[in-house]
Amino acid sequence: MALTDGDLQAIWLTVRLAGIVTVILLLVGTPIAWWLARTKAWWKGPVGAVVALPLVLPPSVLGFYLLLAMGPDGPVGHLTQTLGIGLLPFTFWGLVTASVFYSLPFMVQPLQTAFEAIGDRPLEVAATLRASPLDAFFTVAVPLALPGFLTASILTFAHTVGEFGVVLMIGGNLPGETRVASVQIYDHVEALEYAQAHQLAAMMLVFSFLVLLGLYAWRPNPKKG
Amino acid sequence: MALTDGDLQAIWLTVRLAGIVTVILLLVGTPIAWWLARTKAWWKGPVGAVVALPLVLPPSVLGFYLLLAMGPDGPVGHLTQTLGIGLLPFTFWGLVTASVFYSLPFMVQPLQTAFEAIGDRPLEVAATLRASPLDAFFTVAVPLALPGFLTASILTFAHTVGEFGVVLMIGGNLPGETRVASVQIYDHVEALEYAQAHQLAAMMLVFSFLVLLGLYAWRPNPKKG
Amino acid sequence: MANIQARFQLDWPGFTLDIDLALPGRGVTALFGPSGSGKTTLLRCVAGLERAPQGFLSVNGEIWQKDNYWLPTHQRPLGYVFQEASLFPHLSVMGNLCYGMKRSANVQASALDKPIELLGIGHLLDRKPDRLSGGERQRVGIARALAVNPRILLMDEPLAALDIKRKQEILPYLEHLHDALDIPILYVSHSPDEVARLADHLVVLEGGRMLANGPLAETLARLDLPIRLGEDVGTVLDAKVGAIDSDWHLARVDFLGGSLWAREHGIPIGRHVRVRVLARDVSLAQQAPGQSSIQNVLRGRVDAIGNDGHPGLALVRVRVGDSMLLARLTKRAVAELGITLGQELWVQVKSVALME
Amino acid sequence: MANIQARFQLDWPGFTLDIDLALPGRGVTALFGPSGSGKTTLLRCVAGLERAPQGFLSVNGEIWQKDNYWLPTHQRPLGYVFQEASLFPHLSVMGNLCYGMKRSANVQASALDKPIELLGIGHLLDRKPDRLSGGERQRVGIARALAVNPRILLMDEPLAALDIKRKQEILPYLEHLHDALDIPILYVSHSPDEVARLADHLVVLEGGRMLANGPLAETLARLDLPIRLGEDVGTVLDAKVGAIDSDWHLARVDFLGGSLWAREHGIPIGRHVRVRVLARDVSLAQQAPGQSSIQNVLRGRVDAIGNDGHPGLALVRVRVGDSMLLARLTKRAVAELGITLGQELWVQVKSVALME
Amino acid sequence: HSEKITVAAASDLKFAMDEIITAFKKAHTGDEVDVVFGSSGNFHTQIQQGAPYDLFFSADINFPRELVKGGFAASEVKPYAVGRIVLWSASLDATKMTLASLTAPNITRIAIANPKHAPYGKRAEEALRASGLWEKVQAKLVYGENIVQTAQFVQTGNAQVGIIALSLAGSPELAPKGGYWLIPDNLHKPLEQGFIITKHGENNSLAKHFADYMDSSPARIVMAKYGFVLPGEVSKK
Ligand SMILES: Nc1ncnc2c1ncn2[C@@H]1O[C@H](COP(=O)(O)OP(=O)(O)OP(=O)(O)O)[C@@H](O)[C@H]1O
Ligand SMILES: Nc1ncnc2c1ncn2[C@@H]1O[C@H](COP(=O)(O)OP(=O)(O)OP(=O)(O)O)[C@@H](O)[C@H]1O
Ligand SMILES: [Mg+2]
Ligand SMILES: [Mg+2]
Repeated sequence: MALTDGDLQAIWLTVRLAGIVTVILLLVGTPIAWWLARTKAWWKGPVGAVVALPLVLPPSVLGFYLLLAMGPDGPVGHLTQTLGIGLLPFTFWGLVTASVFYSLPFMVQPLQTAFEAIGDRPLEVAATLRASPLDAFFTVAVPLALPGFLTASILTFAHTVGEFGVVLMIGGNLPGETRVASVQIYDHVEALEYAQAHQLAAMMLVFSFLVLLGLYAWRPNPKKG
Repeated sequence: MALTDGDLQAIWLTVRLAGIVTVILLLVGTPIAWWLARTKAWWKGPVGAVVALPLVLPPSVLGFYLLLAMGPDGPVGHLTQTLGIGLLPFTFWGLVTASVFYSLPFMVQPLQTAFEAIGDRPLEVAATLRASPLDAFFTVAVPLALPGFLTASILTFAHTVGEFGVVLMIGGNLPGETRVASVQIYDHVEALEYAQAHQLAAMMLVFSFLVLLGLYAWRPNPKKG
Repeated sequence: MANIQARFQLDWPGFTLDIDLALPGRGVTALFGPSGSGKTTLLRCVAGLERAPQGFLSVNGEIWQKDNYWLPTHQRPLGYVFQEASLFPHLSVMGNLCYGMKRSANVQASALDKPIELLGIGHLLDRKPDRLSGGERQRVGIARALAVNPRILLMDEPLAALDIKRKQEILPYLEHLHDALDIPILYVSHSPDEVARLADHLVVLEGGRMLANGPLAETLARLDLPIRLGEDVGTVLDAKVGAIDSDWHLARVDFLGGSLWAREHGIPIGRHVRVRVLARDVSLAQQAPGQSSIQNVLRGRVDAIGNDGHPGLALVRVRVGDSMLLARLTKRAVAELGITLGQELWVQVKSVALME
Repeated sequence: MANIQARFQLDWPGFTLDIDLALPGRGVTALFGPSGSGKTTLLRCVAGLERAPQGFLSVNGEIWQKDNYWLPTHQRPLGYVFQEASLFPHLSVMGNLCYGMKRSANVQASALDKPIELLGIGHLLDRKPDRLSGGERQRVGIARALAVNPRILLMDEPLAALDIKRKQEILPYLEHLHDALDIPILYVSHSPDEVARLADHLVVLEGGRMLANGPLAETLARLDLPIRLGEDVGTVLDAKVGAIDSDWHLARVDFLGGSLWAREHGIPIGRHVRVRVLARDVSLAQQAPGQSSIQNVLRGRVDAIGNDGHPGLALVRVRVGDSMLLARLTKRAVAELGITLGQELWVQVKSVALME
Repeated sequence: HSEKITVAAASDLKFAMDEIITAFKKAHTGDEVDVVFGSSGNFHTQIQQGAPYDLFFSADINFPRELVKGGFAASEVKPYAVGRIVLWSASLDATKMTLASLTAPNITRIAIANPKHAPYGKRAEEALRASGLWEKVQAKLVYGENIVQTAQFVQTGNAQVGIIALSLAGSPELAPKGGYWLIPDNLHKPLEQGFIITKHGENNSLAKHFADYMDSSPARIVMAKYGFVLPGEVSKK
């Protein structure tokens, strides 16, 4: 199987994008999910619903709105320009931003469920053992929710790998910068280069299969031992 | 807000599609998730990985492969023709089939995690109370995994609503038959009919927000009472 | 033959169960043994929750496990009270109670009335388990297991979290149950009191093996095992209610060898009862005792003298007629009284417990 | 003042907690009461796991709750043994034990050695909790709570799932602990034995309210409460080891009013001890008893006569010197002996338990 | 009796086709004409798999040619227009620009359609190469999935200029938003567009009528109005 340089570049970009998005979402989504799982505030409902909303818009339409928002006249664009970051569209970090936004529900929803399943008792026990809430969160809630983290990360990672509607819109298909593998495959198909599309797709599938298989083999059950 | 007939038709089609897909996936995904959560077979890992695979392909590429498979020369196409169903592409049921395939991981993954979190004890108790495994599944495992079912259904439903790459490819954008709201919005945006796109998108968002809000408000905690 | 045959071998890292047991097919068998000795594991094997390869189990003629045959748990007509109450968290108390009942043959809804009343859970029926106290959960767990009309009851420390008063209400019910239903009960307990009161048969486990297995009275009178019962070592006599003194609320029970006065519980004259005599309640004297608050005085002959758990203490077995009593004395008393095998003595029994 | 002040009110559907308590700032306070009486809830309020609005709590001078002030649980220097062991399922036994220890000031790793040995969990350190037996889990829970160097210990039926032998190993350790550490222990137990043995102070709860609250000896001698202790009603005497008979492994303990012989436990002469005398072990006689295996005979005066749980039984309180003993007799014996208030009698004590 | 056709048309035909169909329907009351816009490549794949389109208007004449070769067509390929590309901007005055202006430093992003598969993108690349600008501006290029997305990059201001279809730049939606400069057609190969009647439309007389109507003067006027050069005509400079 001979992949072109472009293919390899695209794969590398994809792995980097999905990895970074997953890490960022772990950081961003976890507190949101934790809050949703434990709060009794009335606005828990609205917040939970808003988090899931990006899902219902078609990706390229969402991409269009993000393009508007992040463009020179959009609010995000104003912000990034004021901060001296410049404009995000057509950059790798623009892709990251858009994907984070778009994949948020895939991280938050499974985590929320996992956190809810823990119940109060382990955290109470931790408190009687001198663990501050933050400490207990990291040493008790997170390990107990590990299968939830795995599910959330798989969904987020895979979804970011596969997504291309938003990516095309925000990324502008720049080789080495925003042309990720999904876009590359799409381009191959559009250009009727089926052999190359098949090859790259097969390669992605095999690679993803191995990664997923590894995750499954290792799939933790924190309660068994 | 004045939606065109086409918009209304598209919305109705979307709700129908997402609803049917969610129901089918509840039926199909639940046993898979249950099996994955409880089996100790070595091929649990490979199966689990395969279930998650559709995620990593870009939707329109996946759609392309599905189109080939379900077309007159594809294996699925051969099958459906032999069964006298005819060909699936460019029909509503073709859309359903493709979406089921594509959204499978969103159903299976959260369910698997939820089932795993139940542990053995409740099922052991059920067995000592004369419940057959099937009975225990419905009367113990399912109620205890209810938050997982909710998460899975939300992700599946919303994802089916938002998806259009696969839908466009398999469905062919036929009004009243396969032109769902996501495609309709996409068309509006492509036609630079922004006002209409905004309107339909806003409408979808509001509608989805209300549905999600309702789900959240009702969000069950089977263990509290 | 109506009995229970069980043969299980399990090998876990750090623990091996190796049991070959024959138990009577009715009555209460107490499983006694230190923490980690395999009591729960044994019950789980019987229930089919743990699968001991090549094990064998037959219950009153029905084979539940043999070679590769394996009757799944839900087809075994048993009731199981788990060590931790293990209520269904998604069901109310009532939902928990009805769960097994609805799935059992020949059970009317009214079958719940008695357990609910007796276990004092009537006011909790609508609650979810997370709003119950520890003891309340345990009581619901007991009622739930009783409601399935089981043909064998497996109870893993069912009364551990309950207060004495409640225990004293439940114990007679369990006693009654086993008389009325005529089913075997395997009963794990750390309480010698409960064991002595309920059990007909005693199995002592340690480290996954059987130390002793036999009828209660016989096993309790064995001098080589007493330490395990601690303060509550004693014997059980089979007796009959001979007279009732209703003024003083006392009942005279007659056994092979004499009579004793015990607190009366409304048991009619002529009824067979069991009388539990703790070694600590028995004292021995050379001369006939003078008037004292100890009203039960018997004549007996020293049958055996053994050590008790403490080096200062001795257990003396005294034969009274055909029955055996144990007395716990200090060794100094044994010496001062010059107690020797075969000697005739006065036996004073301060208090006896009467069980139906 | 070094003590515990607690005032909690909670209103739940079906249950109201209404407690206003002052407890000594050291020693063991037993919480006693039927299932569902609010014992666990009270402990949870003290630990800060349940928030009683407008409650008040001060522990040895430090205020933990007052008006709107609220010290979070993790800042309260307490050790908590939960009613269900509640081990962290994701950590090994060792991980569970170390969890609190690592987060506590002034604790060396060696602090675990003693509890691990005593609780017999040394061979389990690498196991995950799902592979432990019920009693093993409970023991790990106890060790875990002890390892945090607490300034107050809250123990919710810590020994309920343990066998007698194990209990008898752990109890002296807990006794020692409370002597050595000088911290208050709130101890929920259904076992009068444990209560009598460990407690200095007794709180009796029922339906969320306090029925009694006072020093152990005093509260145990109250004739209006005895039924709650069932068979194990008795009194506790403060005494001193006066002599040791090492041939017979007996110790003479002297108290205000006389001496008693008890089994010896290696407690040196001159040491203060507590002596528990159960009402069931005490008999009364008009004439000086002849030679019998009962070696403890005292002279006392009838102080009060009350009812016991059973209509055929009476509790007689006898003053021996400055101390009180309870004797359980049948009412018939009371009548036959003609026991009246103020009467002088011989008091025979068959056995006493000595506690350090 | 009434008939129904479904027309699959390349996105760049959106405005012209809507108007043509409206006119066509007036002449054929009672008949139904559905139109689906999308990517020519997708339609090409879908028709091979039996999509129920009766006519296929491609932005790139190669797609219908291949379909004819593969036996998926019921007619010859009929060229219906030649597309033109323009330099378009929403933020600058593109009417005063030429391709050479693209090197100006204030232009940091130039949007073109993906030359790999979008016909307008290919022509844009050719034009840039022919002007010797390709190497100089390549670093500034961003690629739209299709010509509409390319226009959107410009419209939202994320790219200062773009090379898009004349038909789009002159559309009622975009015309008010900015000006354009027509790129001379000698800089690139002609962007030939053609349509076919598919096998699906073989026996549909309405499809034939519609195909014929495309040659009628009302249709040609509309096409010309939207900036398409018609077959057989010379482009206005
Ligand atoms: N979350 C709750 N909501 C409402 N009622 C509750 C809740 N938790 C406990 N209760 C009730 O409060 C009462 C006291 O419970 P608590 O757990 O304090 O009892 P307890 O004295 O510890 O009993 P046990 O000996 O059975 O453990 C019980 O009647 C119980 O049903
Ligand atoms: N899943 C398991 N894997 C390995 N060892 C186990 C497992 N479950 C229990 N054990 C061990 O088997 C032994 C017997 O456990 P079991 O639960 O039968 O004890 P038990 O007699 O019921 O004790 P307790 O009175 O404490 O409940 C214990 O030493 C325990 O550590
Ligand atoms: Mg056990
Ligand atoms: Mg409690």
